[in-house]
Amino acid sequence: MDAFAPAHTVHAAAGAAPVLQAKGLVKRYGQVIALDGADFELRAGEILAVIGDNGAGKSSLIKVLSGAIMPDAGEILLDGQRIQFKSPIDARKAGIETVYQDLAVAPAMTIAENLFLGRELLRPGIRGSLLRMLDKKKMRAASAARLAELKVGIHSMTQAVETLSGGQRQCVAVARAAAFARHVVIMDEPTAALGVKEGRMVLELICRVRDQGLPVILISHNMPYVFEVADRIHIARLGRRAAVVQPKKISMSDTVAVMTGAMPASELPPECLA
Amino acid sequence: MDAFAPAHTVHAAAGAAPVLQAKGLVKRYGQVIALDGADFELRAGEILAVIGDNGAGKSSLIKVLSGAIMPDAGEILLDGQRIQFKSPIDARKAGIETVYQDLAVAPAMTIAENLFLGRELLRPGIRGSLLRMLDKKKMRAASAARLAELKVGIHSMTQAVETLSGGQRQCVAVARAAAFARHVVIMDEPTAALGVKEGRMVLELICRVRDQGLPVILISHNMPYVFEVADRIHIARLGRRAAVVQPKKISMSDTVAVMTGAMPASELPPECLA
Amino acid sequence: ADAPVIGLITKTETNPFFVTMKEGAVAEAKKLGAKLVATAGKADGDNAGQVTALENLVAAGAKTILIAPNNAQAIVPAIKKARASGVMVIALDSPTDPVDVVDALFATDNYKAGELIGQYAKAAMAGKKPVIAMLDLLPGHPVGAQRHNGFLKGFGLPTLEAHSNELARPPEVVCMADSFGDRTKGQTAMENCLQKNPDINLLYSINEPAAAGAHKALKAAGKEKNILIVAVDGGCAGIADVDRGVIAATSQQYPLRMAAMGVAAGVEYAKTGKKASGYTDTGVTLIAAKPQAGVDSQDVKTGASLCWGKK
Amino acid sequence: MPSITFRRPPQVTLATLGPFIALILACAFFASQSERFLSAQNFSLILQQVMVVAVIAIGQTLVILTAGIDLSCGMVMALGSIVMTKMAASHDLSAPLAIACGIAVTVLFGLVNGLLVTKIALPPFIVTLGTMNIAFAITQLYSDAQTITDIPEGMTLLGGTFVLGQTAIVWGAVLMLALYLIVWFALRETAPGRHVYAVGNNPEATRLTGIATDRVLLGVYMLAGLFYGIAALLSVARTGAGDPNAGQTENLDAISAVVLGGTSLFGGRGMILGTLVGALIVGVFRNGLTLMGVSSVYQILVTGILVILAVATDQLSRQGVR
Amino acid sequence: MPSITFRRPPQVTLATLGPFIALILACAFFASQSERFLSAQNFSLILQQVMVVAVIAIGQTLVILTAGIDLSCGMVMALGSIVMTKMAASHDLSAPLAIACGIAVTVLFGLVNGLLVTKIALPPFIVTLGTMNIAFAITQLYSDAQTITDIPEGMTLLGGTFVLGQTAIVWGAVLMLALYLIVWFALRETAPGRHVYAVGNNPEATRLTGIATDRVLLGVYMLAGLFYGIAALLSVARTGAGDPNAGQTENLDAISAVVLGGTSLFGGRGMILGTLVGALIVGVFRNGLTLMGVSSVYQILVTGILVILAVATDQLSRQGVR
Ligand SMILES: Nc1ncnc2c1ncn2[C@@H]1O[C@H](COP(=O)(O)OP(=O)(O)OP(=O)(O)O)[C@@H](O)[C@H]1O
Ligand SMILES: Nc1ncnc2c1ncn2[C@@H]1O[C@H](COP(=O)(O)OP(=O)(O)OP(=O)(O)O)[C@@H](O)[C@H]1O
Ligand SMILES: [Mg+2]
Ligand SMILES: [Mg+2]
Repeated sequence: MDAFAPAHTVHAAAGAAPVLQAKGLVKRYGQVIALDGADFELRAGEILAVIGDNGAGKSSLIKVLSGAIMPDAGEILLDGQRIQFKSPIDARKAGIETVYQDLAVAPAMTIAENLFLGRELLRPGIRGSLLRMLDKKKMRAASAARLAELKVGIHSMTQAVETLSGGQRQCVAVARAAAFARHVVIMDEPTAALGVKEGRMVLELICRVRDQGLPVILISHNMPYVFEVADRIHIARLGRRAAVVQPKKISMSDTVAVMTGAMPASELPPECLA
Repeated sequence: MDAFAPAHTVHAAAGAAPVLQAKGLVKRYGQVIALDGADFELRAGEILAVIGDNGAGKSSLIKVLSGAIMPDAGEILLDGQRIQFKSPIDARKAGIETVYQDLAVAPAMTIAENLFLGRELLRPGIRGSLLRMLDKKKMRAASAARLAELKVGIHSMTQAVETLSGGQRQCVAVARAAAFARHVVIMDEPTAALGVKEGRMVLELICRVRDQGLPVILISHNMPYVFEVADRIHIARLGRRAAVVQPKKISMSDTVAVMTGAMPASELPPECLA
Repeated sequence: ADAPVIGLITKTETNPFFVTMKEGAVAEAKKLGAKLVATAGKADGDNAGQVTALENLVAAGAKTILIAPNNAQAIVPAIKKARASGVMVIALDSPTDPVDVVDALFATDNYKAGELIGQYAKAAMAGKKPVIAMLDLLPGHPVGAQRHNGFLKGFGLPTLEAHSNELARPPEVVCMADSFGDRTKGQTAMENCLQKNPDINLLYSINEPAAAGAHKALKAAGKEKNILIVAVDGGCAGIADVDRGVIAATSQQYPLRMAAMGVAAGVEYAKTGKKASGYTDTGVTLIAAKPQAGVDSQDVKTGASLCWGKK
Repeated sequence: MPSITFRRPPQVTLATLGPFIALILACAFFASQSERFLSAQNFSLILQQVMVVAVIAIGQTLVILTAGIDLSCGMVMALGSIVMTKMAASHDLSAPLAIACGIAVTVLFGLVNGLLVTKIALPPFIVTLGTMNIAFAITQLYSDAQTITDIPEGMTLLGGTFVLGQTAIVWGAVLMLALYLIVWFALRETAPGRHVYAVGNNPEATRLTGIATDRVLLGVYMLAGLFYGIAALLSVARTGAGDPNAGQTENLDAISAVVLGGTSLFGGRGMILGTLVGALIVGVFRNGLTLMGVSSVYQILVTGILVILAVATDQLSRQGVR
Repeated sequence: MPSITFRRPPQVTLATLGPFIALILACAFFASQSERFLSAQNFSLILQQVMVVAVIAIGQTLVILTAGIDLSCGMVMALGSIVMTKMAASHDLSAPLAIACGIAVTVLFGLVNGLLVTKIALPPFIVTLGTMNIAFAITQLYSDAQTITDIPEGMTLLGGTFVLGQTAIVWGAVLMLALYLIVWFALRETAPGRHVYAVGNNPEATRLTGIATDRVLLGVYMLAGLFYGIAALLSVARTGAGDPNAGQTENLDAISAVVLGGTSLFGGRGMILGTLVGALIVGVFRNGLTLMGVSSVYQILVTGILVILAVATDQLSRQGVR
């Protein structure tokens, strides 16, 4: 199955192993089982949407994939190699960038600082290498450029993130992830708080990222958006993967039916599955 | 204009003053002008949607209406009476309940506690009136019932809110507002983090609230939802009210065009306006 | 039989005076075959901590408890309770109020210690108009008040009685500040006093560390020559300062002697059941490098050989 | 929906038990080291020794639960004890009246703290740093720095004992335990109690739900003042005197008891009974080490190590369970 | 979009100026009360008096910015000064070597604090409560509670003065000011500096952005230890002695300076220069009140009132501006 990346993802590395794969992930919180043996597979150059009811374990799944939490069981493979992320640092080092649902920003710090947190641009020469001095001007300019791409009307990059509106904050988090990813981009509901215009910009951004060859994991409750951009859809249910479907070959209502449990995945016609 | 409440809002009090009205609201944060002379009008028994780009001042507007922040200028009228909310307590006392965009929950406290925060159910008799003893069992049962209405699968009401998924948290906030409103319900993006099923439940809930005679202010970026349930649509732009339109008589694309500034409100045909 | 347990409760953990007292007690206990458990208040003036220590020592089986009371009056009920359970309690360093709630008292007369240096200062000033700075202990501390008021009495200025806890302040005293008996705080206090009145020519210090700190301040201001410094304590470091001319005179007291006497009494009680009784003034001696006519004093050599009661 | 019904997440139970386990471990250790340690009478003694700090720590817990801190607690307690003893000794007031005066003063200080924190929105640390100094100075001035010993019988009743089995127990310790039970009940089972947690947990959200957060804070600081007043009475009853030098180390002691008991300095999370355990841990260390014959410098050293060890064991065991 | 370009929201500027205004007000008050107050020499004196606490407060600020607290600062400083003086006096080490030993010990304590906070995730309050006691006990034991006065020249160089205009200025005060400038620069202009703020502001988010928060914390505690070591050297240079009694009030003093300077105890918000101002406020009060001839109990009273007033004026003026 892996050999056949969807035809329209031009950058799919033919026949290669999945970029990111997980098998039998389990995560318990006390008696709550957030992940109950979940499988996962992301192929090269695709946009993989992950959908599911509230509490289906989507955020838990991507937190495991991005090293934010450690699973109780299960294994993860990156480019076919077994890996173990002990912390988000490991995932970053592997080139995986994530927009978390609760945004993970430092509220008292400025937009530019948040964008470059942990990856600050330093001054050239010894001032940068030895003193680790920040190139604040360059970071401000780069931040402004990134946010302009998303058409979000924030003009001052020295504004504290806590003074931004809900949607503006989300744009900061999205811009950060898109700017730094080298291997995989994970976005947990990146458009949830966004307006129509800003939401479309994020969708365009996601497509642009994919077209540059990076695979994207997109978690969203917005079915029209999902069906518009996803190459494949991973349906999460009760802490497991219920099915992976082809948006081109399945209707939105069938997908929702599987997602909510109204229809068992086994009743789907096999050609819908991916 | 007030005399003509939309025909399909059966409970609209004919000819009465608007339930909640605001004129020329101004709110500045440092040099950022969040509200720049915004007007507002909510009629009896209607669902009024408020839409606008990110940062258009929607949250600021409803924060002023719910007493969470004090405007720098402008006046608010409730049932035609000039009022001044000095704190959210005043608004609550007037029967106005709000779901804030950032949810306003106490993360370490349980679901039941959050639902009833500030309005706890007390034991009958002297234990309640004098000792202010909580009727925890009753609160748990009532909370479970409220959340069941939203079809959200949380079973334990003694779980801390911080352990809930993003959507589950939002359900708690929505359930709280709907349960206690007596005059006006304000919801700032109540469905943003919700799944398809849960989102629909909240829409149903909003309609049910309206059908009970309470007017609802719904802020949302989800245009299909807005067009499905709203009686009128308030378009916010650059800190002002750009227009109020009739969803039955205007297309979604025209609405979005006005909202994003692609089309000036003055170009709208007059019959679209409400 | 088990070695008799003797408890020692000093005022604080850090004051060199009480540390010396503790060392003296430990040495004596070792010599006499007793087990010494030393505890202390948490800070100068901490009564509650001493009450707790007293109770715990009784619970630990101490038959004799030596205590340097932080609060002469507030400690009384706890001492009464301890004695009621058959423990001999001896006050060291300063008396309880009333005096006779303890079996015996081995102590310095702090008022007299102040008086001695007051008399010495009066003679040494030789009629010069005094401009006095006083570095006291801390607000509300009886030892601080007794030395302060005693000094003024010795100097012949209006003052208060020995039992008073207030500090007299005649006009000749141009600056009064708290040093907490601490070197650094003494230095800061003196700096500020000099800023207030640069003509200070007589300094009374609650103890020698504070005096040493004050001397540092004076030296920095280039004023150490024109001033007479007197203090109380007589520790070995203090006597060395007298020798160096930093301090003109000090009233020496004898914590080691107090401790040794206390431990010996405890061992005696354990062996024979005979309790010590009454007040033993362990004495104060004025130590000065330059003796003044009409004031009895010992020289530095004697002082060094006796410092804090070293044998 | 991957969630199973349960009453209480297990983490909470463990967080609550943590300090208690540390206390049990400490007791077991001392019992093995000294045969005098494990007796009813010795425990009664420890209770009696910690009762003043423990009652102060109730007030401190309330303040810390609201994400505040109260540095003035010890000095306000000292002032209260001076006022009540001096009212009786110098102004010949009857014991109950004098006690009421003392407690009124401590509550007044709580009111002042509360007003400054709520109305002017000053940081609690600064406010109580200021009132700590003010209370200390007033104590010294009002008492002339003299200990007040001439106090009526009625004021030391709580220092009296009754015998249970063969153990003499101080009434004050019983009062202290009773106060803990009352506050435990109030925090857990009443609406105002839950509001204290809510204010500390998310003040803005609490304000938005329509709770008068200022009134809750004001109430907490005044209640804290009340507890300091009761602690003042206990301290008078225990020492039989009004001591102007009391209270100097009690603020750190009380805050330590609260934190050792598992309450977060960031507010909104914690258990009042943990504070009692925290206060007891300190008392048990001091008592046990003295019984072992450890001298006080070493006691301080060992206490430092044990405090860290106790909390670390708790923490590590919790991580293990996870 | 209703937003206008601006460099820095005005609130920040005011929050930073606040403590400074309070300091100016205090100075104006004392200048009006005593003609001796307003002289270059007096200010040099005040600088010199606050330099030890001010350097300790640098370390404390770093720790508090990460939402921690360090109760051990004063005792660790005292231990450092004892180690360096004793190394020189008893073991005949040369001054630089002895100083290095002292600083090594304080950094070691910082390392221990940091490891306990990061690896076992203990609350900083508990950890440093423990190490405070440990450092105190070691100081007493190692020094036999004796002041060490027999120290080499080279160790007190920073206590020497140079003359500027007609004012004698202590080298140590210059070092202190230099340290503030360096830390101010580092916190503001370098990547590690911003990470300190980020860790205090939202530790979880900072961890998720891939910053090794544990390493940042460890670095901060060790750096704090370094500053305590430098403070130890300054204290030796100032008093000319190694004093085992030092450091007992420095933790409250240093934390007060930090909070007075406008840094939040909840971490992530604050300015290092505010801390310097906070330390100066305390020094100015003590100096000014002594110059006015206010006796010590009244000094404490007035300090209490002024601390509240200073911060309240600042706060009220800021509310007015809004
Ligand atoms: N820290 C935690 N402690 C306890 N339970 C948790 C915790 N985090 C998540 N859970 C539980 O695990 C389950 C899955 O949560 P998760 O956040 O992965 O859901 P989700 O699919 O992302 O939902 P949503 O669409 O609402 O964001 C939920 O029932 C949630 O309550
Ligand atoms: N506390 C604050 N301090 C400074 N600026 C603020 C503050 N709150 C809001 N703003 C600014 O005011 C403007 C309006 O914000 P508001 O939250 O009302 O927008 P919104 O319409 O709700 O946007 P969204 O759809 O993204 O939630 C934004 O530019 C925002 O940055
Ligand atoms: Mg989620
Ligand atoms: Mg908003």
